[in-house]
Amino acid sequence: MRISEIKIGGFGGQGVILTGMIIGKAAAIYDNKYSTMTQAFGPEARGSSCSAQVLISDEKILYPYVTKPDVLVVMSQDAASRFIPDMKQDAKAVLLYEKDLVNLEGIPYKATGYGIQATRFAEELGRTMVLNIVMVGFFTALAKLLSADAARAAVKDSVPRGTESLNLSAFDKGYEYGLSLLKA
Amino acid sequence: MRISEIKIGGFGGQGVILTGMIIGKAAAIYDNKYSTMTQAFGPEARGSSCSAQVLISDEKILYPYVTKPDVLVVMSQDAASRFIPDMKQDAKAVLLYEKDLVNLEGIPYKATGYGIQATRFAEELGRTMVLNIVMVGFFTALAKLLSADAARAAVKDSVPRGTESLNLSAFDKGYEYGLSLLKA
Amino acid sequence: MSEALAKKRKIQKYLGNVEVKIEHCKGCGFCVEFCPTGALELSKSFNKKGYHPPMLVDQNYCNGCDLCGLYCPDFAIFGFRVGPNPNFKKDEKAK
Amino acid sequence: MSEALAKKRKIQKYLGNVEVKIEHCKGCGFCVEFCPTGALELSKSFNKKGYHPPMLVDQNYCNGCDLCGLYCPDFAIFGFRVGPNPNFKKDEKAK
Amino acid sequence: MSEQTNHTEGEPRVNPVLPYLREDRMPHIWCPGCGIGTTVNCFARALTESELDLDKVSIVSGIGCTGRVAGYMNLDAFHTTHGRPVAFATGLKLANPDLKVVVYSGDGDLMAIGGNHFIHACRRNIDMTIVCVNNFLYGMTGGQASSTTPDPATTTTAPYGAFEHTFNLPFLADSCGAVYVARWTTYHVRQITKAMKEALAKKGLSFIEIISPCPTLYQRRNKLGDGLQAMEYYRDNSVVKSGADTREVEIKYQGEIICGKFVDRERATWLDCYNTRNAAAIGARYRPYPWRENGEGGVK
Amino acid sequence: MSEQTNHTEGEPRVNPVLPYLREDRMPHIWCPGCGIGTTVNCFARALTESELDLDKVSIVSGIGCTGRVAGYMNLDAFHTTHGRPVAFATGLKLANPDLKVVVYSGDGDLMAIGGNHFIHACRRNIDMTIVCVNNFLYGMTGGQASSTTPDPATTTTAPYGAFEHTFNLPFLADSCGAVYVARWTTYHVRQITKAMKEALAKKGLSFIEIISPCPTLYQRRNKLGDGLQAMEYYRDNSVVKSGADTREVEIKYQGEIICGKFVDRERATWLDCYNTRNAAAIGARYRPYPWRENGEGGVK
Amino acid sequence: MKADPSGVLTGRHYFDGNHACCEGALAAGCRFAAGYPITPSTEVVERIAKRFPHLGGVFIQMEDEIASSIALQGAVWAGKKAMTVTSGPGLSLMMEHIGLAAITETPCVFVDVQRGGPSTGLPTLPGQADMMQARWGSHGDYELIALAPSSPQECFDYTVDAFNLAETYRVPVMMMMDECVGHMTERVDIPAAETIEVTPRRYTTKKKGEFKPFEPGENMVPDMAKAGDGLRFHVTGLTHDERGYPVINAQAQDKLIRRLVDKIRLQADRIVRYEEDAVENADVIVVSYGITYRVALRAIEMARAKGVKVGSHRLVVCWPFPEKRIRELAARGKPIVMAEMNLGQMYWELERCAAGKCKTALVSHAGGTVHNPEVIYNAIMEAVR
Amino acid sequence: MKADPSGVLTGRHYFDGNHACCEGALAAGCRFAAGYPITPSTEVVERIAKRFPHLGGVFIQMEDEIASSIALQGAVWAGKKAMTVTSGPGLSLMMEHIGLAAITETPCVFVDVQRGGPSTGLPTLPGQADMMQARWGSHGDYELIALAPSSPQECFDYTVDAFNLAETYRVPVMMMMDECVGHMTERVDIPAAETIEVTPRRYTTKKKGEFKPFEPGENMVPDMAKAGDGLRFHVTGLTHDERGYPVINAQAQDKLIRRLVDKIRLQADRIVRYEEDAVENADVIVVSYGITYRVALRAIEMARAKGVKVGSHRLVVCWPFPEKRIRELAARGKPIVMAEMNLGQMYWELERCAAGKCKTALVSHAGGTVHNPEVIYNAIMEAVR
Ligand SMILES: Cc1ncc(C[n+]2csc(CCOP(=O)(O)OP(=O)(O)O)c2C)c(N)n1
Ligand SMILES: Cc1ncc(C[n+]2csc(CCOP(=O)(O)OP(=O)(O)O)c2C)c(N)n1
Ligand code: SF4
Ligand code: SF4
Ligand code: SF4
Ligand code: SF4
Ligand code: SF4
Ligand code: SF4
Ligand SMILES: [Mg+2]
Ligand SMILES: [Mg+2]
Repeated sequence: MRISEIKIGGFGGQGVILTGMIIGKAAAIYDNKYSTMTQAFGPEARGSSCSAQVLISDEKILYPYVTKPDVLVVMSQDAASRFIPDMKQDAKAVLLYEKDLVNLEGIPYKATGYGIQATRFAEELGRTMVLNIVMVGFFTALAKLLSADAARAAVKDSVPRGTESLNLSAFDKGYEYGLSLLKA
Repeated sequence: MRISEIKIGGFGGQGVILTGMIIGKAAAIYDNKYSTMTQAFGPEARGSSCSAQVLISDEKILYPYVTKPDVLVVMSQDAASRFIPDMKQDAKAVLLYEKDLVNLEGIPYKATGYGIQATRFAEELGRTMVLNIVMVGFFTALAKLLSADAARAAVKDSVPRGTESLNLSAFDKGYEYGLSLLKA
Repeated sequence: MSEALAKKRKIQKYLGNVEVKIEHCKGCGFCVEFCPTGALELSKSFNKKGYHPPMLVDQNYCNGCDLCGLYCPDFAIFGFRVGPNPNFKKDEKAK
Repeated sequence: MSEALAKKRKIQKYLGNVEVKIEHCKGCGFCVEFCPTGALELSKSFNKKGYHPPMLVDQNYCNGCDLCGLYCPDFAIFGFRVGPNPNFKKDEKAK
Repeated sequence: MSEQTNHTEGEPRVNPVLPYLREDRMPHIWCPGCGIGTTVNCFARALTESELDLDKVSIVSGIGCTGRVAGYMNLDAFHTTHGRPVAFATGLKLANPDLKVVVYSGDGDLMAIGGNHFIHACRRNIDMTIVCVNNFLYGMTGGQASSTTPDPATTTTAPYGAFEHTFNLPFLADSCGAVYVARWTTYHVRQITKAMKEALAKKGLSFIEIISPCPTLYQRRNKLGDGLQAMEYYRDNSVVKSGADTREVEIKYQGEIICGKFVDRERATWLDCYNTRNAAAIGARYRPYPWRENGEGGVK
Repeated sequence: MSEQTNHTEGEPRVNPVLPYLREDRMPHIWCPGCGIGTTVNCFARALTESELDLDKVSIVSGIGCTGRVAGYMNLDAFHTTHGRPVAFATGLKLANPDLKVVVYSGDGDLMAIGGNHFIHACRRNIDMTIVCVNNFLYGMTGGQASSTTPDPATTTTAPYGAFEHTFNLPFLADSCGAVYVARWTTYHVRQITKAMKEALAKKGLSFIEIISPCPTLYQRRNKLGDGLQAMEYYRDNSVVKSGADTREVEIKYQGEIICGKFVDRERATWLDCYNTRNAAAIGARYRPYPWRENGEGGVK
Repeated sequence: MKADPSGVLTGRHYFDGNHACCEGALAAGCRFAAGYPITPSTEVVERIAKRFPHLGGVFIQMEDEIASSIALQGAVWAGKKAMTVTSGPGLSLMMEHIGLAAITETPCVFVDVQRGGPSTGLPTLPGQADMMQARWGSHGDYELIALAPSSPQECFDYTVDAFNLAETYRVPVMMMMDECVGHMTERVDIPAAETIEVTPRRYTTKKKGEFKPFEPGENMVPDMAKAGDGLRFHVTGLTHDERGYPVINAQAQDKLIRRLVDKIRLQADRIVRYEEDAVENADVIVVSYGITYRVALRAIEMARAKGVKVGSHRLVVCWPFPEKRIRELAARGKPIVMAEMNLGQMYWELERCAAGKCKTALVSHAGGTVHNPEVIYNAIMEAVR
Repeated sequence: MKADPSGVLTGRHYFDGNHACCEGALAAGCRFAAGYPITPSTEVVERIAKRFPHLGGVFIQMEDEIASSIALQGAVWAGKKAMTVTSGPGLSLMMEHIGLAAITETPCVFVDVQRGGPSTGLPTLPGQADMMQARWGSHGDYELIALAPSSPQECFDYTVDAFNLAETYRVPVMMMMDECVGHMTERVDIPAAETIEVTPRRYTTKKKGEFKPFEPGENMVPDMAKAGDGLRFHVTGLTHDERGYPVINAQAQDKLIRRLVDKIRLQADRIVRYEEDAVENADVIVVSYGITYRVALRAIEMARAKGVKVGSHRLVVCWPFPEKRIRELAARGKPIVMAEMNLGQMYWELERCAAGKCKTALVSHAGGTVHNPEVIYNAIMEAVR
């Protein structure tokens, strides 16, 4: 039983939990796999950093926590410095980061890293809020754990009604940018 | 270790518990013996019959409940019919009863019985309420478990301030009547 | 008390009566005191619990209004109407 | 907002100043909005948490009343009086 | 004397209160001259006059002498925990709005431990009738002070006299939103009956305070005589002021007792509000609660 | 930017609120634009102006965002259980009447779960100051309806809009006997400060309601903007009516907010009553509580 | 009886445990809920508040947990299936009414999403330290049933079970969730309504006069009645006879309270539920429940990888405790290790039932996060050393 | 420290247990009480209400038990020794605040005069079925101390002990009385004040800044502070560090909660108290407590009269349970019989500690009256058969 471990970190307001939720749902509902999403509250309920952990597997998942992420998504400097050291020390591991908010200098890691200006992309779409959906697209392209269809379907039924097409564009932005990096 | 078992029965308002209290206190405080008083509530808190159980002994009392009374004081018909059958079946046992309120006909017992018109005595003293103190005097004379001084002292410090002399007269009434029966 | 009661007493147009569940009575006197026609009195005798239950002084005074019943906290009495009071007119004339 | 703020601005008789604990500021804008003399503005730059802390537009406008301090829910700013404002009279005359 | 006496003519009759009682539980536990039983007569009569389907009337009590009322009534009856009858009744009523729900509660039960449920039920205007028998103390537990014991009456926990300011219950009920508020004493049997009838007919939270003697603990301890003397006191010292400003009906120790219907107003009930709001937000799809399949039909 | 900036001349200064805070616990947990912190400034200033011995001032909170105030104040501070600060404060005050006791409580803490303690403390007129930060919902737990959420604001437990009638807190406090009752909004920083100062000086139970933004949960969910917009709303829609009849100061959703000092009266405190009554009953032997050995001396 | 389709959200969902619990309740027929918000449980009633208006249900946010825990019972006696939801501090406040539900045999469900305690403790973080409270927290003797799910799917399934058990035995049933399970999101498959077994309330068929509301029937359990049906019954928290009338003496107490206790104790075999894996040849057995079960599985995996024969016994129903089964397992003489997120609660029961027949060890944890599986692994290895 | 003579009613009295308990509290220095009336405990506070005005104490009848159980703690932090008094239903309502006292280490005394439960149960009749509740009734992990007197004299003595233990260990201490003991009148000898040992509160000598209100000192227990002394301390029911500041994580939880639990568990040898008679050569030992102890003595007498060697182990301190001693007694291999007025509560602890080393038997009783000694006698005879 191979379990893929994913961790997503950022600060409150970036939609970290929703990112985890969509990834998990895409796997569990639309790709017919098993997946578990857990969230970590900061020491206090409000205003601090937060993270989501997603496991994806072809079999039922027992132990539901991430030990060493295979894929790490970081959207804040704080998350980068706290979580990168715990990553799988392996080039097959994937590190996805918000290029404008995270500076990887001085943080050692073995994973393959890909950066994206997700916030800027989101701003271009007219809604900073969708930065996390850009990230989901980026993740789908690079982590190779979800089918694009599943991810799109999960985005569609997880966002507020009326914002579907905006969010799908955000997804596509991230997805295509991700594919373009692969090709490069 | 010889324990004397005393039970007092009547209905609410007759001062049954106070009777037990004074007897117990006389023994425990003024005669320097050991004594235990327990009370039985009726099935409901108000308006029903009640009883007090007193144990007197020269040694510390462990089991604090009456099994077979050596002395039974009954002030109501209900108490008489309920408690007399449980008395020690022995002529040395003493049965004291309120003559006007209790009719012993048809109730078998082996104890030596003494009746007193305690309520009438009390009325004569001007306060029906002191019928229980008349009973304490009667008890002191006939049960031979308390010294008269101890009983008097216990009466004195158990009744409301200002009513001491009335109550002591009531005590004496019952005590003397009891002695007179003995002499007879 | 009885004086005040006596004052209320008048022969009633309708004849009433009361039923008393003697053993349930606790002798509180509500019925006696608040009978509008003073028709009741606490009896001298005791019930088994030692209370004095009420009794009708004279049926002529009771009009069966059941106010006694409405007052009785022990559900031990109630009044009811029997019919017109044959004695009523006589009394009026006498007056 | 800024227009309304600009209107309030006048050179003050006393010179005040503010201290801002930039990392505690959450950019709520209370201080800016409720400074009676419109002396504050949210700065363009961010603090580490991504909020825009306030800054004095011009010390001449601040009289050190500390209303900003009384409003600031994050205890991140306070105002104080420095002394008489040498620019004050000039301004009056100019008026 | 036989069990039923003085019955000289006519058919055997029954005490009109009897059908409302659980006869197999009589005699009750209340003391001689206790006023609670009197209020039960009035309640029975109000039920008769209201012509309610008694199968649909539930009575809920907490713990206390007054709390025993539920257990004696021949209705669906709930003798719950001390202080909580109003909260229980809230669940009962909302789960089946077809029930007529009456709470019978003592001053301690309702306003000491149960005060929060009372004020919130008034605020929400839950459709129920609350009868509070106020005997100025805790009867069942032997005469402790309550939040209505007037200074300087003594109680077992106020041996030197009660000294706390007291609640003016009609004012509190009014302040919190009850739609019907009245006060009477056990002397006022006809008025209580009428008030109960009105309360039962009223939609929303109706509140009736009944001042009642506790001869065993309150009157005796304070040398105020017995139950009868209390009743005479009520008769002689009650002032009927219907419509009085509830601010002005406070009770002082052995002072005058202002009685009457103080409040009678309209205000949407909790359930009205629930349906109105949901209908507004959800629209036509919303089926008002409780949904009746065919107009007058039963609760679905 | 350095930590302390814009400090161009003069000595290093401290924020006047700082001595009242536990600096080692800063920054606090409140959200951007939350009004609670603003009230703390006012409280600190009121303490300064009251010239109280701060060593004798205790602050008590329950659980909630507002409940965190106790923990940030550099006073003897008690962060108790949800709904119970008033009951805790009652014990604290009566056990040492030399303490000045302040309760800081949210609308849920004080009036939902804590409602009974509140009304009884008002009735008893326990000598304490209660500050209620009313943000119209439960902040700490994520924005559920409270007994002050106005219809039709939505909350997480009133997803189709709140619909219950709400409490009018000043009226309730008034009805139950508080001797000082005021309401202000967080916009009214000077008035809050003055009210707090008056409340601290008042003997008996003083109550101040402060309407405060919860941008994260109330304003945002109801599309009312952020904290600043709430403050502007307060500024533009508050009507100061000191002395207003508390019956008439109810708050409606986005309606006008009547502010002011509504009640300021004299009434014996619980402890006054306790001493008066005991002295009357026990006589000269009674030593008033707390007994001071030599006039101004400490509590024995 | 099958579930009412209107309340069943048939399909595949990605839900956290709290949402799943809500859906379980709806599927089970719950149509009344009273609650008071408390982290980490509030999402359950928040979802209920959204769903009920469409289903003819009523949710009321009461003034506190005490009110919730009895409003609930009022609703049951009016004929609804009902529940309340809380966490430790709220559960403490509900204790008096758990006793009321026990003595009045009111079928109802209490959901406790456990967080770190005591007192306000760790409001946002997990614990499993309300286990003994669930069983013993109210005064007097009584018995009830408690279930501990370990996944959102089980939050759904067991909530249905909880309602069914409540009806079968007329006891309060406790859903002992925890913050982890409540806030963990997984696939939840909600089956078709016609495949969900729902236990209907067993109403009496007797008439007023014949009907005794506390006369034991099937399973030692009396038939129910509801207000408004003309039965004019009486329910009291006092000790009572079969008519539901107060009887204040030791005989009535013995008769009533022994039955209340025995209806669970004597029928424990039918109520007890556990899941076992490879206990037959195990050299050590790990006992666990709730989220800790899933953590223990990781430790078991680790130990098995080292060649240790590890069995697992997982409590599904925690109360009544599987006494008989634990005695059997202990009789094998091989050590039993228990992991729970508290400083020893169910463990005392384990130790009692092991009765010295085997070594037992507790892997305790004060709460705030799940165990590190290594710690359980170490205890396993220590036990077989 | 010796008792303040003003509160000590030195002399020989004829008191019931409730009155004796009041006098014990006064002798121990209790000067604040908050209560709410409930049978059969009310006489304790009624007497307090009479006595306090003469002693500079304050009694307040609060609006309910919840308020009482926390007003009490306010008074403690203001510097008073304080208690509250209740019975089962009230105790259930106090559960949240027992947890608060535990986590804030507030020394205080809760008196529970046990009656028949659950729920309203048997208000005027005895029970011993709150024993497990006393230990486990609040959510989360904590430990406390519980004492069970069997006579009015012990009601006096143990109440003094309860206050002293509360100060020594800074835990809530439970006086587990019962209706029998509370309403039984016997001779109570109140000694001279100067012979009554009273544990003063151990206030810190540190200054503001140095002082950490939850830094463990002697006996793993922090020094106390009181409001008004300028220490400006912070007390919270959240998990906290030594400064009393909230810290919401598993490490802080582990540190704090383990200490709270360990300060009792690790020092149990010093706290545990029991009375034994003739256990050395006994063929059977009877374990009991409270009023049941005195009933058991009668049964023991009866059995001894038949030549059976019966020993007695009587719990004085019920919590912590005398685990070590029971293990020793069980190791003798001779049967242990336990009598208690409930359907099995302390017995589970006995069974656990016996660990299969000896036969154990429970003589249960649902409450409402004491056991018939014959029944215990029969169990004794059965055990040695
Ligand atoms: C939780 C709880 N606390 C206390 C009690 C004890 N208790 C029973 S009745 C009662 C008060 C009764 O007073 P009130 O409500 O005024 O009714 P009354 O007896 O005067 O009619 C109390 C305190 C209880 N049963 N439960
Ligand atoms: C007994 C109990 N019930 C519920 C909670 C959960 N809880 C914590 S704070 C809170 C409400 C806070 O609302 P409010 O008092 O208005 O304060 P705010 O956060 O809005 O300032 C609740 C319900 C709790 N801690 N304890
Ligand atoms: S029925 Fe009326 S008139 Fe007759 S006795 Fe009763 S109250 Fe009096
Ligand atoms: S009112 Fe009832 S209880 Fe009172 S005296 Fe009349 S019949 Fe008897
Ligand atoms: S001190 Fe006064 S004038 Fe200066 S910035 Fe602050 S509010 Fe404005
Ligand atoms: S009021 Fe305070 S937090 Fe808000 S912007 Fe100004 S300095 Fe920042
Ligand atoms: S104690 Fe008082 S209230 Fe209770 S039954 Fe007796 S008289 Fe009535
Ligand atoms: S949730 Fe609301 S009340 Fe709480 S800190 Fe944030 S803004 Fe303030
Ligand atoms: Mg009362
Ligand atoms: Mg709030």
